[in-house]
Amino acid sequence: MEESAKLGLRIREGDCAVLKRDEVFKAVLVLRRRKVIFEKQWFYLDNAIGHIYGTTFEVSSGGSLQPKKKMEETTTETKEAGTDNRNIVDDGKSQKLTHDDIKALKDKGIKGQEIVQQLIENSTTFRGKTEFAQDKYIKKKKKKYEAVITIVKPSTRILSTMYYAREPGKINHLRYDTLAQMLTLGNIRAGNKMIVMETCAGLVLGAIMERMGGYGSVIQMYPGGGPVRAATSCFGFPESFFNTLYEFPLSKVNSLVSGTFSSETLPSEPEYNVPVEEESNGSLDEKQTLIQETEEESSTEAVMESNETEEQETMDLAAEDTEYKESKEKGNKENIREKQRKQQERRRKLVETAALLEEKNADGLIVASRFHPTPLLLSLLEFVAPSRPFVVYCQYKEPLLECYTKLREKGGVINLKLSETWLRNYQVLPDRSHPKLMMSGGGGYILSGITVTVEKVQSDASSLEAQKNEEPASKKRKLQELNC
Amino acid sequence: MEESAKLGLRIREGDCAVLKRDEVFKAVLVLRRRKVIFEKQWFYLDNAIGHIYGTTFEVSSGGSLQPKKKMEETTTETKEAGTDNRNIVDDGKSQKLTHDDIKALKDKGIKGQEIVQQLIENSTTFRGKTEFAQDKYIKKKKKKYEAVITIVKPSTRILSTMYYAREPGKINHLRYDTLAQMLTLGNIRAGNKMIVMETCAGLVLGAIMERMGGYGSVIQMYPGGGPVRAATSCFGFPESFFNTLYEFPLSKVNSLVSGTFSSETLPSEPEYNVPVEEESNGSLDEKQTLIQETEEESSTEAVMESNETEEQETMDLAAEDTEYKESKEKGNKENIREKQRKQQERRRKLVETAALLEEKNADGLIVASRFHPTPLLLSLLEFVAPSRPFVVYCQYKEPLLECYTKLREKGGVINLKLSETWLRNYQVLPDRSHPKLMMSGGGGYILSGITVTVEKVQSDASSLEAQKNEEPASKKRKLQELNC
Amino acid sequence: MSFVDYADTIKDGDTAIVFLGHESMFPVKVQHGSKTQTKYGVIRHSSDLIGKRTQILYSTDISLITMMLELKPGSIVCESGTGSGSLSHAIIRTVAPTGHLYTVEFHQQRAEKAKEEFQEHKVEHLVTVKNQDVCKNGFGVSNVADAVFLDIPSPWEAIGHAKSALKIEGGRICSFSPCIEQVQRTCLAMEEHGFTEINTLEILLRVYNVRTISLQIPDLGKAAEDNSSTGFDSSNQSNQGSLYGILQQGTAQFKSGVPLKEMVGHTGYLTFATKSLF
Amino acid sequence: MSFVDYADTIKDGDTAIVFLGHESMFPVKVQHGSKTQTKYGVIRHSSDLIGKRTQILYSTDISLITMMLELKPGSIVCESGTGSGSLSHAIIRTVAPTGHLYTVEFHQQRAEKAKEEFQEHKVEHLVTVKNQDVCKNGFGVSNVADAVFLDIPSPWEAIGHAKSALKIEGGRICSFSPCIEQVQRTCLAMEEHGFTEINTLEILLRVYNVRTISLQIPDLGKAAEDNSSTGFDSSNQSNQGSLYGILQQGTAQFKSGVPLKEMVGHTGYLTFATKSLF
Repeated sequence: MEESAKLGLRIREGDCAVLKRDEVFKAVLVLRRRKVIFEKQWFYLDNAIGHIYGTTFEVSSGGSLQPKKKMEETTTETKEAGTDNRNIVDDGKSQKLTHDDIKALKDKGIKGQEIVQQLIENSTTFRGKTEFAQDKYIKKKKKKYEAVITIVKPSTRILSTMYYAREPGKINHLRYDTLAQMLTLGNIRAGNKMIVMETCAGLVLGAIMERMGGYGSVIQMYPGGGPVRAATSCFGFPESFFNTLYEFPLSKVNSLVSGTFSSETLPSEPEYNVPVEEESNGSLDEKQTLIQETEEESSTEAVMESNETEEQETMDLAAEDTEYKESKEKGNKENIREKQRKQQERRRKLVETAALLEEKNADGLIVASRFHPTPLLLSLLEFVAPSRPFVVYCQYKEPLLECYTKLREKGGVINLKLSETWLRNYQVLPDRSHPKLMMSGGGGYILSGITVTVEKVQSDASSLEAQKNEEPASKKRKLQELNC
Repeated sequence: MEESAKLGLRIREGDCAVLKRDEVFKAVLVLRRRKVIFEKQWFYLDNAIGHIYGTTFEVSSGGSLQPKKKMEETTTETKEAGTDNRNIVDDGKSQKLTHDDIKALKDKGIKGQEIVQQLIENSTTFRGKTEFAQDKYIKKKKKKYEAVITIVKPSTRILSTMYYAREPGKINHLRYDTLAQMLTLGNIRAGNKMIVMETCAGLVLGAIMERMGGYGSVIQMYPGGGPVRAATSCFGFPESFFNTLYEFPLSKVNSLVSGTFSSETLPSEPEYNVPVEEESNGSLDEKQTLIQETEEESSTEAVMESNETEEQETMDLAAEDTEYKESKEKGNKENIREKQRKQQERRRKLVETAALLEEKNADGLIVASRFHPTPLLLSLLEFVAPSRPFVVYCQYKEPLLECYTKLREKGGVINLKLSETWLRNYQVLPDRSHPKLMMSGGGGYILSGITVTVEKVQSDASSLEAQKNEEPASKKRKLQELNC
Repeated sequence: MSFVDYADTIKDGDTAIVFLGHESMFPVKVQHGSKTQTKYGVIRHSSDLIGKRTQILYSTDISLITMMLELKPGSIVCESGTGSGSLSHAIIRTVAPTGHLYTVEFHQQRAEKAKEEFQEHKVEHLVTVKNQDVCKNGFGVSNVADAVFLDIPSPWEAIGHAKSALKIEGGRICSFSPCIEQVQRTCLAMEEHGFTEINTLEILLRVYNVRTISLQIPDLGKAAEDNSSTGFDSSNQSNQGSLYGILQQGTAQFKSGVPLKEMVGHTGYLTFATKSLF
Repeated sequence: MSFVDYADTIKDGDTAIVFLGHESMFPVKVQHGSKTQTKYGVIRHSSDLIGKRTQILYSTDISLITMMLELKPGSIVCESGTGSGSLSHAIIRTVAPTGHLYTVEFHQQRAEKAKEEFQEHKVEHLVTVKNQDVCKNGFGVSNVADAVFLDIPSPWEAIGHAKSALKIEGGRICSFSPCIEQVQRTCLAMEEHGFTEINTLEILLRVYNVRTISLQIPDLGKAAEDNSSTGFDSSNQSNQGSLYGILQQGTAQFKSGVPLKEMVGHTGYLTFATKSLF
């Protein structure tokens, strides 16, 4: 095994790591002597440093983490189970311990496991419950009082699940299985030259970069002042991955297509008033802000017993506005020569990126943004080679209907397909298996297709032909039937 | 038990009955000496008359039906099963019996059960198959060669399942579970005064009438020359049910709403050029045509072994065009006096129906048509009392989005809800349970709501208020999040 | 006012539903002198909503159960358990005025609560409540039912009783179970007892919010001198017969049916079967 | 041309996909002198399509499997059974150029066919095919895999072998089974072997046809002299900012995403789990 690969296995200071408890995730920056709050528990990550990713820790008093030994399944005393719930009358008084009692136990430093045991002993109805109900009760209480967290290494799987659960608005409600479809439909793999236009906090970009493994190149199209890569920086990619990452402003697309693009006009244009430092590629400067919000959270509720529905804390990362402001301030502090050097570097890379696009030989196009997809598709497909896939995500179905229609009209694409996926989670337990009681109502819609060469001379005729022919006879018959 | 109820249990000549084989249904008129073709079998129903609905019959030679004795589960010899499919090489030559051999067996009058036994004995791979594979093989062959049919009494369950499977175009692709939702959302029950506008061959009307059990009244709105009730006539309702069934032409709705309706202008109008006999309420005249198509079907294929995918035969009933022509011819033969009497009777009932609508106190409105739902809803809701449900079905979602918007603008409705249902069928077998491999892609969309009184003086202001208020704070926040 | 009729006006002692806002509704027992006037107007008694008050999402299943059991006025139905009575009320409404419901509830408190409610809602003549264990003692009636509905933890233990409650000439049965293992045992029991047409279904409701959505048209800049053949900009889009009603200032606005973020993913499996004469 | 690269032009011996019409596509081995020119233009080699040729609908599952197993360039993967090789090809494409696939197929004929295909598609350096029973003999490698995928009739018998094939520090596993009983046993076996994050999923693809639909505006007649406040007729509808682009002669036309009449309702359950260090 390579040394570098081995190193990536261990939690290091400065890493972006993901905390996990049951099915709840939260991304944090690993720093010493920084209080982290997660699922109403507060603790320090100091002790986690040096352990292997995937390790489960227990929070002990004073907020220090201790690696948890392999599941000694706590068999909480011999269970005496009732046979059914016929005699259980719920009067809301079955638990003799009060909230204050429980708080006192916690303050004494009693471990979660023991608190659960005490709760069982002080329940007047526990013995009358069926074995199943007893199990359920123990699991529920354990979850509440046992302070166990796992630290995992970020990946597309983990980050996309986390974002969808915690901050769906930041990723245009792109569900993780929909992202999975996009990666496969877009045939993302090592060696590709991909064009990406996303406003999903950089999550889609990160997923593509992970799947390309540092081989090939990615051109990120961005609106406004610069690309957003808050989520990209969480993946913990090696710096080398960013050498093949390019960016190009959307506002220059039309001029590039029409052949009037010039990098010389660039610095004077209004969209470049924002400081160039903004486009930091997942450097530590940007990460520094990741956990800044945590300390503002109240830590007292972590030990309270309450019946409220659990609220998700705001995620620590992807606080783009704050990042922006901070780097702006810093920008002002930096000297002007450094600024000029960076602007020149930026212009050089812009020209390089424009040249990459002008080759019109990209291996695919991925769009997942808050913008209307039609103009994006019609323009950006110009830069894609023939016989390559493209995939557009949209949270709503209606814009993709229009996009489909316009692409058909324009021609040069085949195999257009509009779809969505249904995702169902299951509870699989002996004698109690069923789909989970709640499911996602929708994960967004995907329009995908493949580019083809349309030879200029016959382009109009053939695209019309194509339109006609892509509706097979059987379909036509059905349509008539429907409208009769 | 009442005598009349008992009578309904037996298959009688002239009944509309439903043939059933596995999950395939077909409605037929029970007549003596009439050849019926179903699932590639031909037979006569003569022997079925007098038996109780739900009886299973076997087709014996000459096409006569014999009641089948209680499942003597044919254990086709002691099975010798292989353990896995490692040694099975499929070369397409595993069956030694040829198609001609099998045809010869059938011609000799050998029963299906015996043919299956012979197929097993002549299969070179059967013994090597796993027990599961053997079961599957036997079931498949049994289905093919055992000529067993059940005759069941029509009901909403059976007719809606049958229409959806065989003639979805005739019922605007209204899936049976969607119909079930409509009946519940519309609170259909005995004693209601319902308004129905459907172009589903009368299936929705029939479902409503079944659920009302002859109590209350139904007003059917119809486009064109007269109401279509081909499916309604299949339910086998007693004549008394039709005494409380009314019909009213859509083309008179605006004049009724505006108070300028007059029945006097009626007979001279163009849409009444069609003969009045057309509106026969499920009489035998109409039913007579139910099975006319069957005899044109080729009966030879019933005994052929082939690998083609099975094609569904066209359903016998609901041949509206034919009915129409036939009754027209008959109409010409009838004497003029009878025609005039019927026209007078028709006008009397039209005035009566107009009066019923003008009371504006209907207990609900059901719409399921091929027309755009918006104008129908906006007009027909005028005739519904406040605090009553309405339900609109549409095969497409988009028109219901518009309908929703217009209803909100107009006001006078609350609890508007746009929905669809997903229906999944399961295979439940020991160790082999899973959802069925194919499912319906969509069963159509429903918009439902409840009428309310809007007091005239404040109507405009309050409906605007309602619009504002029906978007709660939490929703607004979400919307902002989405579009940011 | 009975739960099986409509009335034009709210009367003293009626239960009425008050709607406030989009998803908020609650039943109110009308007292003389009180008002249920809201700013939208008077909401009158709509009895179909009351039946759903405890399990509002269950109505999707109730719809399918009612149709697949072929319930209609005059049907005789056996049910166990009564539970919150939400299905009982739906059944009673459907089989009225000439049918009857026999409902068996194992839990004494619930059985009594249900009985009280049926009286309060003036439908007691249409229903018989029994407090017993259906798996041991059955429904207390034989050969009278057109349909049987089971919503109990071990439905397979009640299939025999269900069969004998059904009419001699046959009828329909439905068992509702959340877990697939219950379904597996129940299907086996149904087959052993000679039921046919055994069919397991699941139905899910997908609700759409109707929303007006605005999507920004991206700024792709100017094509400068040369307007290429591929040029697509927001200014000429509006002339092309776009799908959208309103297109203003770089924004496309449209109506969308947006699925809810979360929906009920499972209530239970519905297993239907037929008891045949033979 | 290898199945893991793109090329600009079709070369002799390449496998190309020819699309004809909406849902029709087929692979063609390109012979010198033949043409793959269609009236829509030349379709060049798009290797992602070839992987799907035997089980085109399986790609929805493949997508989820690939992401949930965290596959990427450099991953070491174990798979059984190889079957038609559709997943194998997808895995190879993803883990190339530095990863490797160990695939075990029980059926001799199939194992040989797969080996031939990998050679033909020039990816044999990325894959090792073994013809053995994974439940008895495992994958033939220990502590090397980042991920294991099982698509066999008795996955629970292979969980132990899967565990020992995975790296010491951990990895991911996925088992694909059509029947819930297989899932139940597999989940138990995973738990017994100390796997965590055990999670069973199902993913279904719903495809929409984009169609132009015309709905007739019903003829509700004339309101005669008096035009009442509720009057809605087709003539003034078009002025009201309707959703529809075209409204002509009593017909409303609109684009609709129409679900297919039938869709794949089940392929299999996907059970994922993590092997942890401890």
